Amino acid sequence: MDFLTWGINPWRQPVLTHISWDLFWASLFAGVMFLVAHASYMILAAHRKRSAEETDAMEAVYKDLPDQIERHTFMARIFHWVMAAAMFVLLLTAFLPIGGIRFAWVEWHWMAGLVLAGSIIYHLVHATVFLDFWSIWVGPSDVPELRAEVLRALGREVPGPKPGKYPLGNRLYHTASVVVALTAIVTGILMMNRIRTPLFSRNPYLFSDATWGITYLLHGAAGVALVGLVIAHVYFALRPEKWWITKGMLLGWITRRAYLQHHDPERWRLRGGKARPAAQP
Amino acid sequence: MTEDRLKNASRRQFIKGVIAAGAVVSSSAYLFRSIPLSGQPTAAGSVERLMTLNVNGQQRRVDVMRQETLAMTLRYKLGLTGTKIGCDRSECGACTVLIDDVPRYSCSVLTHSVRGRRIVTIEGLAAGDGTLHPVQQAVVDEQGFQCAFCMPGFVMATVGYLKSNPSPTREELAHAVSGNLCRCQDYNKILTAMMRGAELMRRA
Amino acid sequence: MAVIRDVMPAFELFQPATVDETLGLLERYGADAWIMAGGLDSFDWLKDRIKRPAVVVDLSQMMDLRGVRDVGGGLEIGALTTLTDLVRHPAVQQRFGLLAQAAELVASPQIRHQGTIGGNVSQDTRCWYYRSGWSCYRAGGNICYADSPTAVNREHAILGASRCVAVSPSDTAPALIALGAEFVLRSRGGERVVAAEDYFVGPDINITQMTVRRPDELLTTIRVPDRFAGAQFYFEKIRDRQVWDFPLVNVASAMTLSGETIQEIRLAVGAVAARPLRLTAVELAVAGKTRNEQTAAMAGELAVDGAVPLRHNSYKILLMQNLVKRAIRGGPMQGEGG
Amino acid sequence: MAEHKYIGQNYTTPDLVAKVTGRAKYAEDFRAEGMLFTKLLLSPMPHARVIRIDTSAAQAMPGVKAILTVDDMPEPADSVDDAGRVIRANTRAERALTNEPLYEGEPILAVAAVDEFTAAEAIEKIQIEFEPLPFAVDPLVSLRPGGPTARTDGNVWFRPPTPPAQPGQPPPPQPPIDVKDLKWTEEQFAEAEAGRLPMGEVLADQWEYGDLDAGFTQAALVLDETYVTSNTSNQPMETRTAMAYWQNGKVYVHCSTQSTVQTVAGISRWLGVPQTDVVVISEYTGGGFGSKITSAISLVIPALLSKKANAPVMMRITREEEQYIGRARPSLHARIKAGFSKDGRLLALDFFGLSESGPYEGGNDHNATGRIVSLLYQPVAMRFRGMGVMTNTPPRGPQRSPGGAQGVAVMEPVMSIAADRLGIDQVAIRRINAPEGKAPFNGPNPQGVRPHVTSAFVKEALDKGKALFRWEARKARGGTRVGSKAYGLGVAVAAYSGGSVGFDGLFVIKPDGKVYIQSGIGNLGTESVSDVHRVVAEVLDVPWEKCEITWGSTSKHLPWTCVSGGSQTAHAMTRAAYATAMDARTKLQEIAARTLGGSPASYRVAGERVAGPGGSLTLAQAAQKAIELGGKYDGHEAPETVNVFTKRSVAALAGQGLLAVARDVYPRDGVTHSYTIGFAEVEVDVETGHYRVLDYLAVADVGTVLHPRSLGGQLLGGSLQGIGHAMGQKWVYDQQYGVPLAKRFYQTRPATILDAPVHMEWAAVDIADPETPVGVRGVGEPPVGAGWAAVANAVADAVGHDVFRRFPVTGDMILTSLANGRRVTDPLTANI
Repeated sequence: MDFLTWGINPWRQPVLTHISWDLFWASLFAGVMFLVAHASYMILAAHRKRSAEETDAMEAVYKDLPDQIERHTFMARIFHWVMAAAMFVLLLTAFLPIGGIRFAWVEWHWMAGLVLAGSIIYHLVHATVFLDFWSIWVGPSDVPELRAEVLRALGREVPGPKPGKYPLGNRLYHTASVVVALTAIVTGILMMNRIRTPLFSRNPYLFSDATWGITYLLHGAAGVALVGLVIAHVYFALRPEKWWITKGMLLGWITRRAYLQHHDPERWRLRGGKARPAAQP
Repeated sequence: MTEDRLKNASRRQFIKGVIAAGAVVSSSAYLFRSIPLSGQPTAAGSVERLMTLNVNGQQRRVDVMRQETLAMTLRYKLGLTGTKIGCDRSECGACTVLIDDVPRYSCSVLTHSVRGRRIVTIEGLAAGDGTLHPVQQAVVDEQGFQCAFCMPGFVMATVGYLKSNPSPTREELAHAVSGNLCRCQDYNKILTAMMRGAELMRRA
Repeated sequence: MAVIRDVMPAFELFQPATVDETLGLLERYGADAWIMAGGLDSFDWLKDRIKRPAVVVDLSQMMDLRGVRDVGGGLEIGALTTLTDLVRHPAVQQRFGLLAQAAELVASPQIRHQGTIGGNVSQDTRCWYYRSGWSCYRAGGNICYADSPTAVNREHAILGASRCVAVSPSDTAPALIALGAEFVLRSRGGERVVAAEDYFVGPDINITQMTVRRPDELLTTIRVPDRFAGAQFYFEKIRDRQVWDFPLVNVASAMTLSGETIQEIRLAVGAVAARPLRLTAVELAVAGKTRNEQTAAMAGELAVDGAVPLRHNSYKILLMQNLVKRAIRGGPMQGEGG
Repeated sequence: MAEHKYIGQNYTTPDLVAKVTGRAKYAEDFRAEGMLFTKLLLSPMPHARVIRIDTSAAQAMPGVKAILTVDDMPEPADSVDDAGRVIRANTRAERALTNEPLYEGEPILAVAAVDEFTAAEAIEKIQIEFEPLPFAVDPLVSLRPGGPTARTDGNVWFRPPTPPAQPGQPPPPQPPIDVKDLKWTEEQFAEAEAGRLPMGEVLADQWEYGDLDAGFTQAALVLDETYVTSNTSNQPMETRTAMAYWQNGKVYVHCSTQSTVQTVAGISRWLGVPQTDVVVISEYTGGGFGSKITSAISLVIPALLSKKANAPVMMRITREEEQYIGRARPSLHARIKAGFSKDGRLLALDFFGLSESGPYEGGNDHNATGRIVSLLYQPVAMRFRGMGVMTNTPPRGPQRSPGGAQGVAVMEPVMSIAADRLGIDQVAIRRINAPEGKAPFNGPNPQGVRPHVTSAFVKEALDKGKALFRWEARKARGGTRVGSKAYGLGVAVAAYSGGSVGFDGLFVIKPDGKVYIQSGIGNLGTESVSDVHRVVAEVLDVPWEKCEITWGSTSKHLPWTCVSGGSQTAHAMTRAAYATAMDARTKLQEIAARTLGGSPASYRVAGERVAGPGGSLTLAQAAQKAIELGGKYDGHEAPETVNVFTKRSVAALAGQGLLAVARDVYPRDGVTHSYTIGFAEVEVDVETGHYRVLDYLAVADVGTVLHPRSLGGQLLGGSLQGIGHAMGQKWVYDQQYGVPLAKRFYQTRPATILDAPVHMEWAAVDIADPETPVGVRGVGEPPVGAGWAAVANAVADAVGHDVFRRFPVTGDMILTSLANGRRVTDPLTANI
């Protein structure tokens, strides 16, 4: 399998045109294989949840908390779903033609790309100004959680540490998405110089052949990676044990029990909620 | 490379083909003397390299590569250099010959596609005793053409056309030979000569 | 990489005698097989050594797709019928003069003696950037050299461009669209029939192909219905040189009149987009109208609605507008004034 | 010579039957035992340096015999002119192959193999790496501050001044030509925005006469116009294919050349072998139009490969390769400031012209432009400034009326505008300014004297054409419109040099009574190869059927002959033929007098006899006598005056009969020029912009008519070549990559038979030039400008002068200009 597709420029020099579309099939395959593997594992292997007793105990401590705990503001949810819609349009318009389903995809693709870019800019501002910006990022402090999560996933009984507002998997996914989506968006906007849009006057000679080659490579690689990421994301969103998160993204709130069951109230402090009790249970 | 991609290339049959071909490759086969590798296919519609061409009333045995054009075969394997190659791209008409009486660009005809067809080149127009064809005689009478590199093509196009329309107007004849380029741009004189050729043919 | 031209690379050659043999070869070799009919487009690609098919399927020995059959007032044209045979066929001349006119304006006499109707409608674009063998969109790359700030694109598209701005070079295609023709495509799997205008595909949908023909398919027959037999026809082709040249713009129309009222019309233009365009909006707008200068002017304006000129081809908008006007009017502006 | 039997009569040229039966052999039609074939590796970049070549894979292929690179090429060699002066070689001269390609398509190396297929495969196996260098495909871009230059060291050729001669020493040779990087200022370029050619510094090529300022002050009308013509390939039907082999130390070159004899010197210099070891075989040449005057340097490739591979080598040049190496007419960017009196006299002309000269020497057409413009319109005062600017586009060379045609094309529209503005008839304004008699032209020489022509009968030609074209009657239709059709009428005058002097003639009257004429003229289709020898038949009164012409190979003992370029041949070689015929006549008379008694002067040569008081001898008898007499009579002695080349031929032919040999030493007052007037009527379709030429007439002032059919062919063929420049021919370059887009005929657009005028006629004033014994001048060049400008003027008459400032005038220009009410095309952009 070739990873790259080469062409020839007017000076008969080889130019990188894009990644090999074989990689799309590879990514699709990898995504689906992961999904199958994970699902099989979940079915076949025991999965460790926080014990009900533990949660019951916490319920007692945090009984002042409201029944519905706001997890995503309305605007944050709008962002998510707009972004999701844009992402689906982008991926479908990008890869269906490669898969042999031919339609006029280019306008849809770049317009969806602009929607995505716009939504992300909105999200950046919103998250910086209104949300707990750092709550979504991953850092060294997450190592214990990572260790615990892995062990739990392997069916081991592990006490603490529990996630803050966003579970670690969520946050890792976000980080990967940020890297990949920003790559796709930045390269995509550059690539709009190569086609006719109202945004730029078309100029395929804005960069050297090599720069364009890398741009196309990154865009393609990001797109292909997104195929896998989106498959994983959708898969987890639809899994029964994660359904409470998905519901949160739909409704904006989660139950107090879900909050206590899955999160460390210390790491996800609720604004306006009751202060932390004096003693840890 | 092409040969690597050939799914049905059979080396042994290829070797047989070359041996067969070698028997007839004459020293006149200049241009394509070293024969390229290519399989001897067995599928329906496959092509034998050794073929017989009917040129100027003669049956000529000749070994022809698959990608060879008629102009090349005529010029380099049959020694008929009266047919000129001016562009090799159907854009000048210097290579025009008659195939079953129809003027065609021999640079853009695969030799293998005219097996069994009647080919006439400029060398085949005059009678055996050297008497010029009326269209040739007309060129002599009118001093048509200058450098004359395009002449064989013009003459063949005219001869072919006159078979379907022996009494053309000057304008009709201009359209008939419009697939022939003359860079001396001597069209006016050429057309006069060709019109005279039509007249001589009618008289003959 | 060293580049060489004008000596064709080796290929395997098949000369099937029947459609079935051909379809078998196409099924067997798929996209590796290159179909050669008249060869006039093919030889350029092969001699330029840009396209390097492993297998060439030469249709020169196939006799069953040659000739025009008169069927119930309409025509069945074998795809391998030469343009000359088409022009000279009495039924074409008498009832479908539009097609004869278009075919007669193709290239040069020798090319018409050899070029086939199937090849003429299926030929590749002549964009000189694409034909230079560079990796443009149409060649599977990701750039259009013909639409850049410095590109020379006098002959390129004003309509329907999407990344690629190449145009359809066919003269017979607009005529066949105007006549409401249907194209029969056959493969081992069976036969499908597409309307003439649907045989062609734009770069928005398929940027590397000019037609919807699949590699395993063969265009076998073009059916021309009797609907416009003997109707009012108009064909005009504008080109730089009066021989060999491809159209700058061409127009074809078939019209039925009742008195001076346009009853029904089909209208198509070529060389303004990657596919020959049927001007449905114009057809609808002029149907039922009186055929006069006013209708012609309206049609001309409507025809170029949405046209986007490139750096060097704004004249094509004027040319297309005027040719559509002429098609409605039935000819150039007459008489004094202007 | 009032009554002519042969001069001015049609006849069948001796090469015609071979041509029409396909027996005529052009360069590619020759075969040799063991002949190899060549393919070229061409540069993919407009300017680059080869940094690595690996031919090992190619060399390892069976059938590959030799590979040639520039390292195998001799250095450019100095040459010596007729006067014995050394001409120092240009060290940057073209050498057929290169490691620093200066245009896309320039040959880098060549492979000889057993067949073309193998050679082509071998080329593809060669690994080659290039380092791209800055390039320019637009001369003005190259002159902009900071603009790219075509050569690493500059963009204009520059000849350093020759150092003054030391007393008592021979004059030192001219220093070799050099290159300079010339840039104009931003301020100068400000004018370009308005579509006017900036007039920055030019090197060397300028002259001036008369009081220009006074002329402009007096003028009732001053025009300031910019016109740009396009680059056009010569595109002969036969490409510059060549086949070569070596035998006994001599190189035999079968090539395509316009001039048989003078091709030897070029090959000798290019290959570094003595002239006596070069044999040129060129029996038929498929056109050249200036691009094959002494064949083409590319022929050294098969010659050197043949040496390397020790086998004959054929290099078949493809049409695409011809487009690269086949030479082209340089475009002219011209700015013309012209002041006219109110009655139409051109009082002052300030002419500024840039030639786009390609990367090598040979595109400086502008000098001829200045010369021809000054001659045609006889401006009272004129300043000329011009310069060639290099670009990374294929090498330029002469193309039929080099510089002259461009000059006519840019000047004629100015004359038309002036006539319309001043309300003067188009024919009249040209008549008012026409050259007459010994008309002066060009700038003054170092002594302050302007040269003059031998004769000019332009007014007579204008009058004749006006009557034949029914100008007055047609005028009513000019500028009118009927429906979508606009009609226009145009006239244009054109001139070019029409003949050189000082060449040799040679023939032998053998004892069989026939005249065997040695012709060193190239057989390129003009028929001068035999036409000029009609003079021999005329002077000696020998039936033409008794004259046999030998031509086509320098092994056949030919006389020193002019090159066939610049319309020289018909003039130069009729003079030589006349001189030689006179030599034969004298010798016949002397032989008769010696044999039969009496004085030589009392014998007349006529009717295949030399007859006088003592009786008569047949030519056969005289020939036999000549052999008996020996010495000068049968060629055992040659006159001192003839060229060394001729002397060798005389020696080889000596003893076969009466040998006539002579050099043309006839006096000539003035420089010979010829003229053609073109008249055209066009019909423009204003709905499509398309136009066609309905009628065209060329009237020639070319002295005595030598061969009417041939003259007609030259006049109308040349005119149509010019009309092609008006209607469609051009180059197109991608500005980003500097590579050509228009390479095929359907893109470069030479005129087809259906682009030709519907009706074409020709006429000649047929007035003998007074400065040459036969009265004949050349005809090849002037029709080009006449056809070109007559059609352009007719288009302007139909749709307005403002429609175009750039050639060719295509339908899209007309359509957009008419729709916008103003010109839309930018005149100054080159090659698009």
